[in-house]
Amino acid sequence: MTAGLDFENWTCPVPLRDTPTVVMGHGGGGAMSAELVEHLFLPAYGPAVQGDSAVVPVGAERIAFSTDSYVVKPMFFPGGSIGDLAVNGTVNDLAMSGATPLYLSVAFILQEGTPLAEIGRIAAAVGAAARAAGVRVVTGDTKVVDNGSGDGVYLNTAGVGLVAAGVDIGAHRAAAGDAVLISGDIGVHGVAVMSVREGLEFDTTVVSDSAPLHGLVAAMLGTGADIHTLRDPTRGGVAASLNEIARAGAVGVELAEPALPIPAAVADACSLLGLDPLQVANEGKLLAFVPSAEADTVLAAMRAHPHGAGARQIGTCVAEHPGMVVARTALGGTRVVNMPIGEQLPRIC
Amino acid sequence: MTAGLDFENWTCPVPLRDTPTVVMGHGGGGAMSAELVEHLFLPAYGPAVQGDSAVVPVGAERIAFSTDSYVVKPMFFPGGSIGDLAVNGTVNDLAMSGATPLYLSVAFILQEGTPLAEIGRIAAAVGAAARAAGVRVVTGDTKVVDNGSGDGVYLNTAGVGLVAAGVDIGAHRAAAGDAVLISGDIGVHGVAVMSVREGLEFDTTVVSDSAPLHGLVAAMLGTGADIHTLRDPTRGGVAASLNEIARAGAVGVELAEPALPIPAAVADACSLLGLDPLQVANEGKLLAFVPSAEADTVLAAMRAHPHGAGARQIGTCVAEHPGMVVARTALGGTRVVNMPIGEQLPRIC
Amino acid sequence: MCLAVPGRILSIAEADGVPMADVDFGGVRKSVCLQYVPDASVGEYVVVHVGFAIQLLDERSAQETLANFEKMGLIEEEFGEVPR
Amino acid sequence: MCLAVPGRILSIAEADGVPMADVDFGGVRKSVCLQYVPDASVGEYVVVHVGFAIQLLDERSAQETLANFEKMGLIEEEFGEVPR
Amino acid sequence: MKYLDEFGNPELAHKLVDEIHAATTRPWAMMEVCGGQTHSIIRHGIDQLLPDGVEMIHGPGCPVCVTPLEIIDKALAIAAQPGVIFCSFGDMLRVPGSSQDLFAVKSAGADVRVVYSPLDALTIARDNPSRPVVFFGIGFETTAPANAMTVYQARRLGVPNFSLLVSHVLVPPAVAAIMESPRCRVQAFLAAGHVCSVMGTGEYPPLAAKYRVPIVVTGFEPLDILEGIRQTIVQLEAGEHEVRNAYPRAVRAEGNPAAMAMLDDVFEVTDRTWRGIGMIPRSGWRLAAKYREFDAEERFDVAGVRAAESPLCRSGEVLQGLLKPHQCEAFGKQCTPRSPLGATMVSSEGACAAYYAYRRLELVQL
Amino acid sequence: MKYLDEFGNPELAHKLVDEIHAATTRPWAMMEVCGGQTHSIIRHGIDQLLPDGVEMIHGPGCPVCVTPLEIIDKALAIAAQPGVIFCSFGDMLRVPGSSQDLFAVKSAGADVRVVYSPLDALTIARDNPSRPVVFFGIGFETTAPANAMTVYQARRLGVPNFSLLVSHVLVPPAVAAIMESPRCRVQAFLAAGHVCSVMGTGEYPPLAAKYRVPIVVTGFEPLDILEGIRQTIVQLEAGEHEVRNAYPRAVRAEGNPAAMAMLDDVFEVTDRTWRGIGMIPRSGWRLAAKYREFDAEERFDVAGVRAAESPLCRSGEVLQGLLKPHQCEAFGKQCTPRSPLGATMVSSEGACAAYYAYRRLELVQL
Ligand code: SF4
Ligand code: SF4
Ligand SMILES: [Mg+2]
Ligand SMILES: [Mg+2]
Ligand SMILES: [Mg+2]
Ligand SMILES: [Mg+2]
Ligand SMILES: [Mg+2]
Ligand SMILES: [Mg+2]
Ligand SMILES: [Mg+2]
Ligand SMILES: [Mg+2]
Ligand SMILES: [Mg+2]
Ligand SMILES: [Mg+2]
Repeated sequence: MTAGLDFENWTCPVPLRDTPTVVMGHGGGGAMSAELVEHLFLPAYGPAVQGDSAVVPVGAERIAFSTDSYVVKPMFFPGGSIGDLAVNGTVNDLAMSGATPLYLSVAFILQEGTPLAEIGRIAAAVGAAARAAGVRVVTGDTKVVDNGSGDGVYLNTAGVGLVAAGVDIGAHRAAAGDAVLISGDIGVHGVAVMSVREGLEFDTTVVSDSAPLHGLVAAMLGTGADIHTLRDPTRGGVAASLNEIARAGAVGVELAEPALPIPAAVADACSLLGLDPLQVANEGKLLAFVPSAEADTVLAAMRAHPHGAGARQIGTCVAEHPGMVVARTALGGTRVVNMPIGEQLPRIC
Repeated sequence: MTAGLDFENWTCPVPLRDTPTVVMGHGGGGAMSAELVEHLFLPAYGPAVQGDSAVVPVGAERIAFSTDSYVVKPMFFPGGSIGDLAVNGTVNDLAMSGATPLYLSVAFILQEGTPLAEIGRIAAAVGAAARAAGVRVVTGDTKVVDNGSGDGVYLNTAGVGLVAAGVDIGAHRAAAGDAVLISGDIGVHGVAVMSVREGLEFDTTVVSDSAPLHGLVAAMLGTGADIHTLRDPTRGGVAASLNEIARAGAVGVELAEPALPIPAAVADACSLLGLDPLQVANEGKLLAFVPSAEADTVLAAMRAHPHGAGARQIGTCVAEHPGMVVARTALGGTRVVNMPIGEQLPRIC
Repeated sequence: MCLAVPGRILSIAEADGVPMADVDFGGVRKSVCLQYVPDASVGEYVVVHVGFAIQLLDERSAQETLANFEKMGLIEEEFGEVPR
Repeated sequence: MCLAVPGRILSIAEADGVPMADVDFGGVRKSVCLQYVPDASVGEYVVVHVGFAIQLLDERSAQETLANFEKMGLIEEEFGEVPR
Repeated sequence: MKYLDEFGNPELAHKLVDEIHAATTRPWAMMEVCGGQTHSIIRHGIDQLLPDGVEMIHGPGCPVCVTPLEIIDKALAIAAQPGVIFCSFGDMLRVPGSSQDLFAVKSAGADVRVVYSPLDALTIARDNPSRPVVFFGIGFETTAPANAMTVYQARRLGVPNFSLLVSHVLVPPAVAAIMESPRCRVQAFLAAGHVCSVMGTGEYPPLAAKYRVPIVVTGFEPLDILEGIRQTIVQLEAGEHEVRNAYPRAVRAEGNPAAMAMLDDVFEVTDRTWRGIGMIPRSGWRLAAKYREFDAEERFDVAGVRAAESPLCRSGEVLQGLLKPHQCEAFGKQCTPRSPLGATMVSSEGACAAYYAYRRLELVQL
Repeated sequence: MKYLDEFGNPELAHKLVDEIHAATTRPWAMMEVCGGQTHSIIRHGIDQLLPDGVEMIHGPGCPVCVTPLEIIDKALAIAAQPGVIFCSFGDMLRVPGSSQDLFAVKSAGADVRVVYSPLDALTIARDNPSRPVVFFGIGFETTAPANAMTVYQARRLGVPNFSLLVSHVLVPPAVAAIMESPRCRVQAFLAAGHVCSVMGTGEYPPLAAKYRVPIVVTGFEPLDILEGIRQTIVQLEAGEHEVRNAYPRAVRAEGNPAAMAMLDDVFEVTDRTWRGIGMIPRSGWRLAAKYREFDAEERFDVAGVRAAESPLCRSGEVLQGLLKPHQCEAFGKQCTPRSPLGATMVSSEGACAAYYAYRRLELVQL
């Protein structure tokens, strides 16, 4: 009846065997999330495009198509809200395919008891972010679910963008010799959200970096450089994105730790909570893999754009240790930058 | 800062004033849902296409773009699962614009504690339904949320379809003189789900009618008839869809109650629970508004298709009482078929 | 008030010291408490409200009522007057 | 174990009979219990673990330690031997 | 459904309508007591088929409608308590109390569950022994046996966490109260068939005699209602005021003795306030002393809950047949099914809601 | 962060590394007791900079790692009870008990909350007076004052719904136990700086003397660790076995008298089982009689919970420095941070996890 899976004698694929039920880590954007996709969803759907957005033909055109759900709590945080994230997140996933984002769908799942005023604020944030990004919200949906985990809103956006002829960007194109660039500071969004998370509250000057990045991508493409790979390092942070690219591209990545642009406030928050800034989420940053020879040209274009002012090279793509990300520490040692496993937890001891 | 809404002195638009927080009725697909869209979402997003899917240009082509979230509990019910619904629902929303559905995104929001085996069954259902409908799942997302209202899965699909040149279908085209057609039995899906809903359980032979309808639509378009309006009467049932069309098209609708194809088992379940079959959800049926002169041609094409075997005319579109749906009862009286308000509740007394 | 519908008893079994029946309402079956119709037996019809049979349905009376309605027009046509 | 970081006391106030401080950790501020450093005053640094100051940070000692490290190379260069 | 669908036959209905027309020579005003009958009349457009001047007055026959505001407020207070599982029939969920309804309490986190039968609430109580489970036991004589049995079982099986919030009301005292009203226009009653399935017809002859009104026990399907009307008009035209049973397939003169015995054991008669009408002496049931430990009002501290009704709402007059719903100033304006002001707009069977739902076409065209 | 970042200065680090190389003439094996130091060593690649033959043995210094399986199982049992709010430091959530972890219990519906400080748990208890709130009080001497203060406040402020599941362990008895092991290879100790911030250094001279090992109180930043290593090697090379304080900015010889007084009031010494090591006499704290009413083990009926550890896991030997993590057969196979078999794979500071996380590159290239 369904694709050769035997539900009478269901056994999870090996990497999922550890836990027979969903735990928070499955949504952390790290190894557990990836394994769920690889071992459960992809076999069920059949051949599917990987990555954050798909580039597919529609008639005579090629479109990028992407979706993401947003379940962030709290829904409002320093520098933004779930509404901004939902727009910028999908705009960015489209941009990472080199597409010009055009249309968004917005689907709300509301928990009963949520004040309508909050939903109004979120909807207004969605509208404002869409206008700022120059995309149109053209379709939507609303559902209500029982009050359980308290009031709140889950938001899904899907987006459609147009991919210009000749543009070909993807993790498979990452190649040894590529320079690994980042558009700015690391870990900003994640620290901003953590600062208002129940049980961890702290004061910080850090505010979310949520921003639409397709303008920056257009500027980078405008240089004519052969950009191989783009990725916005959201959930799971730079560590997760680089590990994904290393695996998909069958390349090694070598980071220079002293080159990582980690703002003092992010570093301090991570020191206090025992977190690794490389695993902290970003919402307005991108990673780019470009041939070394073109790195300076691309970096110059990035720095000339408001969302790329802090752009710099943080590493290189190597033929050694394919699928693995290694950081050279300030002291001259090396360490493996692992794929995060699940949820990021404050480490106290 | 945001679109002229003043959040300091937030007051809900009048029709929402009744309740300052979300209640289940806001998700019922009736008047409360519609008012939330009209008074809260649309003002925030700016000019937006209404209806279940948007038809928009992408380069040289026109696409239909649609989204829906699925929160049905229980997730498995006689005749299907949330996975089938999520595929067929979006496929149908695209089809109701006259589009050929091509691609789907699938986003899971998992509640922690959900057995992975269940998610596997749902994913397999998604894959099977997509294959059956001839659409490809090309992108997806997974999030996990705290265990609150018990385990479960929320599913969002968005879809993209290609609209052929010359096709123009929409509620605004409904016109006096149109025949109102339905593709088959009313109320089947809703009764099937209700039969396994906690607190209401009953045995019934009714199974969900969930099915992809774009093949049926293609057959209807193939007649060359000028199809004005198509709608799949899901949440809120035939009553909600006809009221929406009557309002959007500024026409009246007159139903002939004895012509309504309500299966005995649906009628009996509704009698037992005190429900109106016209408000019960369908998942594999469509309503069509076509010029009376072409009704027989279209009906013949529908009946020749497996998903339209039970097609029949159930009413006509009139110039009187615009925005209102009226049924002529078997006894010869009339009654107004109202837009459902919120949740359908079993009536006991 | 008091939405009550007729259903046919398919089977009877005791649960927690109370007679419970599987009752067929055409397209629907539900479990119904027979505490108040202790003489009801399988095959008979009961009038059911919120899960309780509140009365045995008198089938003969039902048929008579319908037959009376059928006759009405006839008598009227034949005799041109309304019976009581 | 025992992730503890140095922070500077910005202000002190009593809550529930306990001295609590607003402590600045560079980019981060958090409320910290001063029960165990009763002599700490505003402007001083404390070593904080799970919301408690477990010790006053001795700034002079910190600077001396760093200064010793700085000197090390120099001494080595100058005298060619490792001091203890 | 057998023995249901046949009683909606349009051909037979037209025969009955013809009979009614033939029998009618003058205007008559009769009240259908039961909200289920009101629903059916409007749903099928039956009143549109009656002779001009034959008026159906919609009585206080929806228990959802007449449940007093104060009891609703008590229900809301109990449901809001942490840990409580509050079970109810579905249509009670949107009955407004003084400031909110059960939907709103649920949306704020309360565990409010719709059940089909009170026995389902007892099952929930047995499945959740550490949590108080309350069933909202409203209804007329038809529903009371189900609630009585549930309390009886709770005691017999030892389910100490179960309790009942009781607000039962009785039809005959309401009929008497209506007839006692100085402005009363009601000339005859269609008595509620399913109430009589339980209680029999014995309470009606004294009322028919005292107020000189024909009373016809009537069912709920179109043919049943038309036959009830027909028999009523025949009596009215003849100047009679008898009690007749037009619903013999479900009603026996003696009612249901087993149910009546249970009611006698579990309940005792009490004064009850009817929403929109006021206090009617000895018009309700409460738990008998023997079962008082299962009384949710005793178990939860809600004695202090007091409530007063909206001054705009004229549902009392509507319920008494003194006013048609659309004659109320608030009808369709401040008061709609979305945001009901009064009890009769609350239930889909309430007279005001039924008018709003099925007659809006006529009203806008007036 | 001031007084933190400076102690990571690469230039100064290289000076210290040079000093270490200059001072080293022979192989030495020293143990850093503290998991935080293990983390820092691997995180910064410090051991890669040391002279060949200078070996860092990772000690039993992660309280998450050494918390006995039985206590974890008790935590899981308590957290699973309806109504309980179970509060914990974040990294305890994925410590596996016999069959699951707190994440799994939470996913099954338990209310498990991550807090930054035990005082946050007390606040939660005061905000939820009708629910039992339990804090999982693990840790060494560094953490114990925080937990002690929380219980003290619970008693003082009257928060009867708060309780503490206590599993405190003490460093000096563990050092002694390691040295008593017949296969012990440890020649020196870096003592845990923050433990000494609380307890001072007074307990170490007898140990240094008895086992003839240098003990250097060491901080956590790269320079601190290198300085600790340097001072240790200098002593080893000189044949000395003194206690030295290489972390004077945070450690005073007398420790923290206010904290020690509170510990004395709230806790009393008890035998404790260390996960992967076994029972060490008088190596832990439990609540003193005066505070026993706040003991979660007393309040919840978990006395019957018993647990045995995985036979595959050799974390005992790892913790004692008898085995490197990757020498364990299960390392990276049956046992990974995703699905840890033993305590040392659980915490990101556990020796096995630290090896897995930061050294996988070298290992795959071996
Ligand atoms: S319309 Fe509303 S306000 Fe008026 S009588 Fe009816 S329920 Fe009351
Ligand atoms: S690798 Fe795993 S099994 Fe082996 S000693 Fe370490 S924790 Fe135990
Ligand atoms: Mg995406
Ligand atoms: Mg994304
Ligand atoms: Mg992305
Ligand atoms: Mg929708
Ligand atoms: Mg490659
Ligand atoms: Mg849609
Ligand atoms: Mg839809
Ligand atoms: Mg649709
Ligand atoms: Mg995603
Ligand atoms: Mg029109």
